[in-house]
Amino acid sequence: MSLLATRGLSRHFGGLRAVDGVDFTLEPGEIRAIIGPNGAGKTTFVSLLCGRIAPTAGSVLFRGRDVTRLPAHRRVGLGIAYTFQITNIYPSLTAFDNVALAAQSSLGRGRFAPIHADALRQKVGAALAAVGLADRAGEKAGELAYGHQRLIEVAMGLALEPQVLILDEPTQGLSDAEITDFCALVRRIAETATILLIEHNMDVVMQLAHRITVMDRGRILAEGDPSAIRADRAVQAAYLGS
Amino acid sequence: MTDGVNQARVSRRTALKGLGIGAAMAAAPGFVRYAQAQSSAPIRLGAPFHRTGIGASYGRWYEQVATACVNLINSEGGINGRPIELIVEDDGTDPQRGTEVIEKFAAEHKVDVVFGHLFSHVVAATAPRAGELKIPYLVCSEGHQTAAGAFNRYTFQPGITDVKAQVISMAPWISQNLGRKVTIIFPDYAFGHDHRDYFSQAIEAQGGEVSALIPIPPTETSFTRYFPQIPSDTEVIYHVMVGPGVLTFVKELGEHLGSRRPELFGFIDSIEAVDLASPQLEFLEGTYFWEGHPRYAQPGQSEFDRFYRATVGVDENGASVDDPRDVSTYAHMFSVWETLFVIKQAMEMADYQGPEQKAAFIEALESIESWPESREHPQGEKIFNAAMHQCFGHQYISRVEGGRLNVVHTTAIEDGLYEQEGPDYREMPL
Amino acid sequence: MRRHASLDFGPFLFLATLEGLVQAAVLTLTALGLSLVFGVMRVVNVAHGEFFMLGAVLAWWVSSLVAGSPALGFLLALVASPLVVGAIALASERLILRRLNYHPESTIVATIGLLYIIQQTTLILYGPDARSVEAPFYFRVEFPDFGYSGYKLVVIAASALLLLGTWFVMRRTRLGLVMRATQYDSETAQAFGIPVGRVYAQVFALGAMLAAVAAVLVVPIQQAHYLMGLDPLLLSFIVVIIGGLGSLGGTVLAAVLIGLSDGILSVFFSPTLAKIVSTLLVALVLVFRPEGLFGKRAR
Amino acid sequence: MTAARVVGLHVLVLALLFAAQFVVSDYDQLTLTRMMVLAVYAVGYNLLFGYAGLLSLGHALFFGAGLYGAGLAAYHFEAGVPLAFVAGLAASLLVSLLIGLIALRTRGVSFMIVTMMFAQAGFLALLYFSRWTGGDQGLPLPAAARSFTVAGLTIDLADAGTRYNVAVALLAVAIGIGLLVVMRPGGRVLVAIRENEERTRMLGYDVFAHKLKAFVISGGLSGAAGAAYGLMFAYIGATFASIQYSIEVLLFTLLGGAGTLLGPVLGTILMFYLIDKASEVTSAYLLVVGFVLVGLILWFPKGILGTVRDRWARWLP
Repeated sequence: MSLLATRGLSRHFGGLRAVDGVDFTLEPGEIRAIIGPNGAGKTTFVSLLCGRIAPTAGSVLFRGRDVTRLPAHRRVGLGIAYTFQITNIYPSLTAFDNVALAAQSSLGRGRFAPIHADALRQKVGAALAAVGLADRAGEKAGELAYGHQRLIEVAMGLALEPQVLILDEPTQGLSDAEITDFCALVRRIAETATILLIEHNMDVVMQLAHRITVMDRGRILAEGDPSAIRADRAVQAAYLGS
Repeated sequence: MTDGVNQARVSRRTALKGLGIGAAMAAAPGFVRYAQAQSSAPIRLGAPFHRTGIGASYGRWYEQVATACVNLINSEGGINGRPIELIVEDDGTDPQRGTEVIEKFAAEHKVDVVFGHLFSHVVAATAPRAGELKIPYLVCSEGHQTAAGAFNRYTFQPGITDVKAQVISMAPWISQNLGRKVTIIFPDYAFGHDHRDYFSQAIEAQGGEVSALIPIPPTETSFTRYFPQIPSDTEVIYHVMVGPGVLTFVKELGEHLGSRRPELFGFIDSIEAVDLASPQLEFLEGTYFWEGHPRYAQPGQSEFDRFYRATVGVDENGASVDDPRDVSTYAHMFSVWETLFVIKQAMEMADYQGPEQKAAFIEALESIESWPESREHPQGEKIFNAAMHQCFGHQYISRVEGGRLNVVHTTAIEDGLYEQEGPDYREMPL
Repeated sequence: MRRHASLDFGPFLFLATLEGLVQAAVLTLTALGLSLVFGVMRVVNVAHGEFFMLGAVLAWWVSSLVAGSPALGFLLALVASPLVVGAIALASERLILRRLNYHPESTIVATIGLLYIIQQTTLILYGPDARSVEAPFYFRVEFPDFGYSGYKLVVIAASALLLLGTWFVMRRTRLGLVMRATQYDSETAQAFGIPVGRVYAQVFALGAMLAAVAAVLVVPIQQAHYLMGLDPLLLSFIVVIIGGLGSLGGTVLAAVLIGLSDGILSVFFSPTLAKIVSTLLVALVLVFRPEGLFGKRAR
Repeated sequence: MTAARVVGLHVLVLALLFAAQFVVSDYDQLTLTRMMVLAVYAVGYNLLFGYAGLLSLGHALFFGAGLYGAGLAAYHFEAGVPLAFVAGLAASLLVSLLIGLIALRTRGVSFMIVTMMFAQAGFLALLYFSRWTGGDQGLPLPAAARSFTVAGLTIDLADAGTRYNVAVALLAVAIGIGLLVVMRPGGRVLVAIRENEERTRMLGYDVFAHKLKAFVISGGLSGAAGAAYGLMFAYIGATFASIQYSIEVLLFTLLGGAGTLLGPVLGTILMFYLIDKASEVTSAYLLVVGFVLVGLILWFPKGILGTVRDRWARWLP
């Protein structure tokens, strides 16, 4: 059974078909990249997956269960985590509190008992360590360097212990050195979670992705492994032409 | 009357105070003030006046009368050789503030007596607190609740007759001279409800009939919308209105009715503090008003009324001597003057020296049976029903003639007497 | 004791309609001021009712300075009172709102403060009494079943004229164009060289002046009193929200509707009940149809 | 250890308030009693405004619901003090649940206006149903409604000393509830909603449910304050449900520091004192309210304890 699938998923804004009848499947354990020109509907598509916006038509299935009507926070609870395209953290809270918010969300999942403070600290520590920010726990997130803020965001994604982690343009604004570290980080995360990645940087895509989905004008144009996509004429046309 | 009982009470209270606070506190400023109060300090009267809110026009004049009266009493030697200190607080004509202010009088100013509340909804909220705090509370209000026995041993209404007595004594005249089918327009709170209930009863007792009851919120500013409820077969419109909108009220009433109006009988409250010469009030010519105390000096004015007007600064048209357009609340404010003299009289009877003699003061007040028309009681003679803590006096019915109010009928005190409804206050513990 | 009305249903409804129209006329002007300020500046001015009150109190003051014919004093008040109110509004905009950068929630709190400052200062300077201003002229219109103030009918006409004037300013003058441009998109307007800061100040003053004009018209009917600003504030809120925030056309439509229905409901039922119904209506409109009953969905 | 320091500080403040009754004058004792009950109201208000970031302009409705719930139970049904208090609390919880379900669909300016309008409708309803509520006049509660017996101990709320200690106890409970809400993980979620609602939703939190919970706890504390106020001072009146009471609690909170647990307590004491002193000088004492509101918003938006926390004591809850 596929992990995440859509059937005829559509979202229209007025006359604009941002996502137009997409059938999509994501298998457990893979790193999937979604690429496509600006305005192809990538962000709208993943927003439909995680429930930030409601579809005009079609359905979303998670582990075979129809989650189309489920609100976003319930889908996060099931294990669909989303990190925002633009850095979206709590600047006035400490790095610790930022990650703790994610950690207590996953710790509290499906339980009514109070969360144990030690368990929480341990989990936050682990997530911060994973992104290399263990020594910054007490600093205000808004006062950290931009690259570190993006890492906080990833740490929050990690602490959610997702089954699918959706990363929306995670390398945007990072330096080359930071991108290299970042790729290593994503591979480590992929050991425990499936990853769905929107990315413009083709080097990153080719390096990380097991499979690539190409979107254009709200539809899936092509899908395949990196070498196949590199060779696909339609993809080249979409990127170069019109 | 510095008898043994009172002295015992003093020492017991002082001892308790000492125990409660501890020796270390004896030097604190509050304690020193308390100690001084035993000898020469002034008698402190708390005056919660309606400086703001819907009763503001009354409050201003109540304060002016109180100040003039206290100055007079002080210039003549005060009470028991001690001067009166008047402590005024604004209650905003708000029942809630009323309850807070009386607590402030008790706890901070430590006054001997509180007096001067007018609006009955404020009185209704405050009187129970006065009883609980054991502060003598003398209201200058016409509410019926005191006489009805709704309050306590500490609450008195010795300066002005209550609404029930007023309307009982006037209803026969109204039914005989104006008509029997009456529409009552009244403010929708306790004071108005007294009018509604007791005038309805009184007019029905005269064989009359109430054709409609029209309640109006006391904060209302626009009235035309209420007037279509006046039935066309109404013979008399009985109106009583209060609040900042009274001038608008009478103007719009005139607009609505025009010249083919039924008879109008109003409580002066509807135009209290309003100049009868205001534009659009011409239609009031030939209508009738109740007055607690005639605003315009009448032929045969008593020397007491003349002295009272001069002392509080009001001319023979009931307006301020400084500004003829500033019309006083003449029909009500005598109650402040008379209440102050009642306080003085009862304190002198009790040889009152301080708050520990509250009981003696109250018992002295309850021993009074009547007051003659005098400098202290310029509105006229009164009898005092001690069981009801309520005084009863004459009422005046005046007709608007040539832009002034001329008294056409004066009721007898007996016209307004009624059976006691509630408990005898004198039997309540002190 | 059954309550039965004196008037037949027809005249009764006619009187209620007249009362409703007077209320609607005054309300339209007042609410238009609030709506204009919200539309252009995105600021909810809680002190709007106090500008109304100031207009009335100043009208009393100005007319009491003029001896002789009441019409003269009234006309002077009609000119002077809005100007003074406008100047006070301008000063508050410069001293308070601009410093807050028009932050929506902060400006609400600040204008609540302004409300108390204006109201309580008036209490100190003017006192707690209600005072009347003589109408410029007075005649009584005798209908078959009841009489009515001729001045009130004139208020309806005067408001309609002033409304036309405002429409003309908004549609046919450069000032109106600039305002509409700023309302549509303040950033673009700025890019086109429109001095947005100055436009805001003007709009704020103009909004206050509309309330003041309404108050001058009303003060011969009601009396000037330092607490009289609260009712027009609430009613204007109701009108502006039901009409659609910032939509001038919707505001006028809603003012007529609310004025009439409030007037009529007040005559047939109780004024308090009418107010309860309209405040609840507003809350529900804001929750379930935030663009107002007559507005379009936001861009 | 931060938690110990925090708890210690709050216990110290409460101990000082308890001790104050042995040194202050009668009048200050009375005033402090009022202040503490109103501080409970402000603590409740602050849970919603300071922590969850929801600025309500209609909290007088919940204070009023508690006041009338308790007062009407005592007046019409002769309920004893404990039962009347529970009735007031239940009324405010119910009203805040209903209003919360509707009003929380809006945010920002709309939320402010919606809460204000509901409160205004409630205030007008109190006037309209004057047969039950006493309307403008309100209702004085009978003395019998203010004395009760617990475990053989008679507690008479008419007694100034007793009343004071009941107020201290109530404030202690309110601060305790505040600490529980704020210091536990749930408090962090409220702050997260205030700082970034969308992000919080995408961390898996049911934002609406958390807001509603804060709204109801806040309304309940406000109602508890209202119920206590009515029973302690033996009077219920529509003034308590008027818009001025919604604004004063905002002012208390802003002055002391929104989003700090002790801020509203400090703000209530200072502002109440200021208003009381101003009222001795002028009838226009609400002028103070106006100037303080504008001044705070312009120059001091974080209030006293908010500024203290930023500069010196980051551990303040």
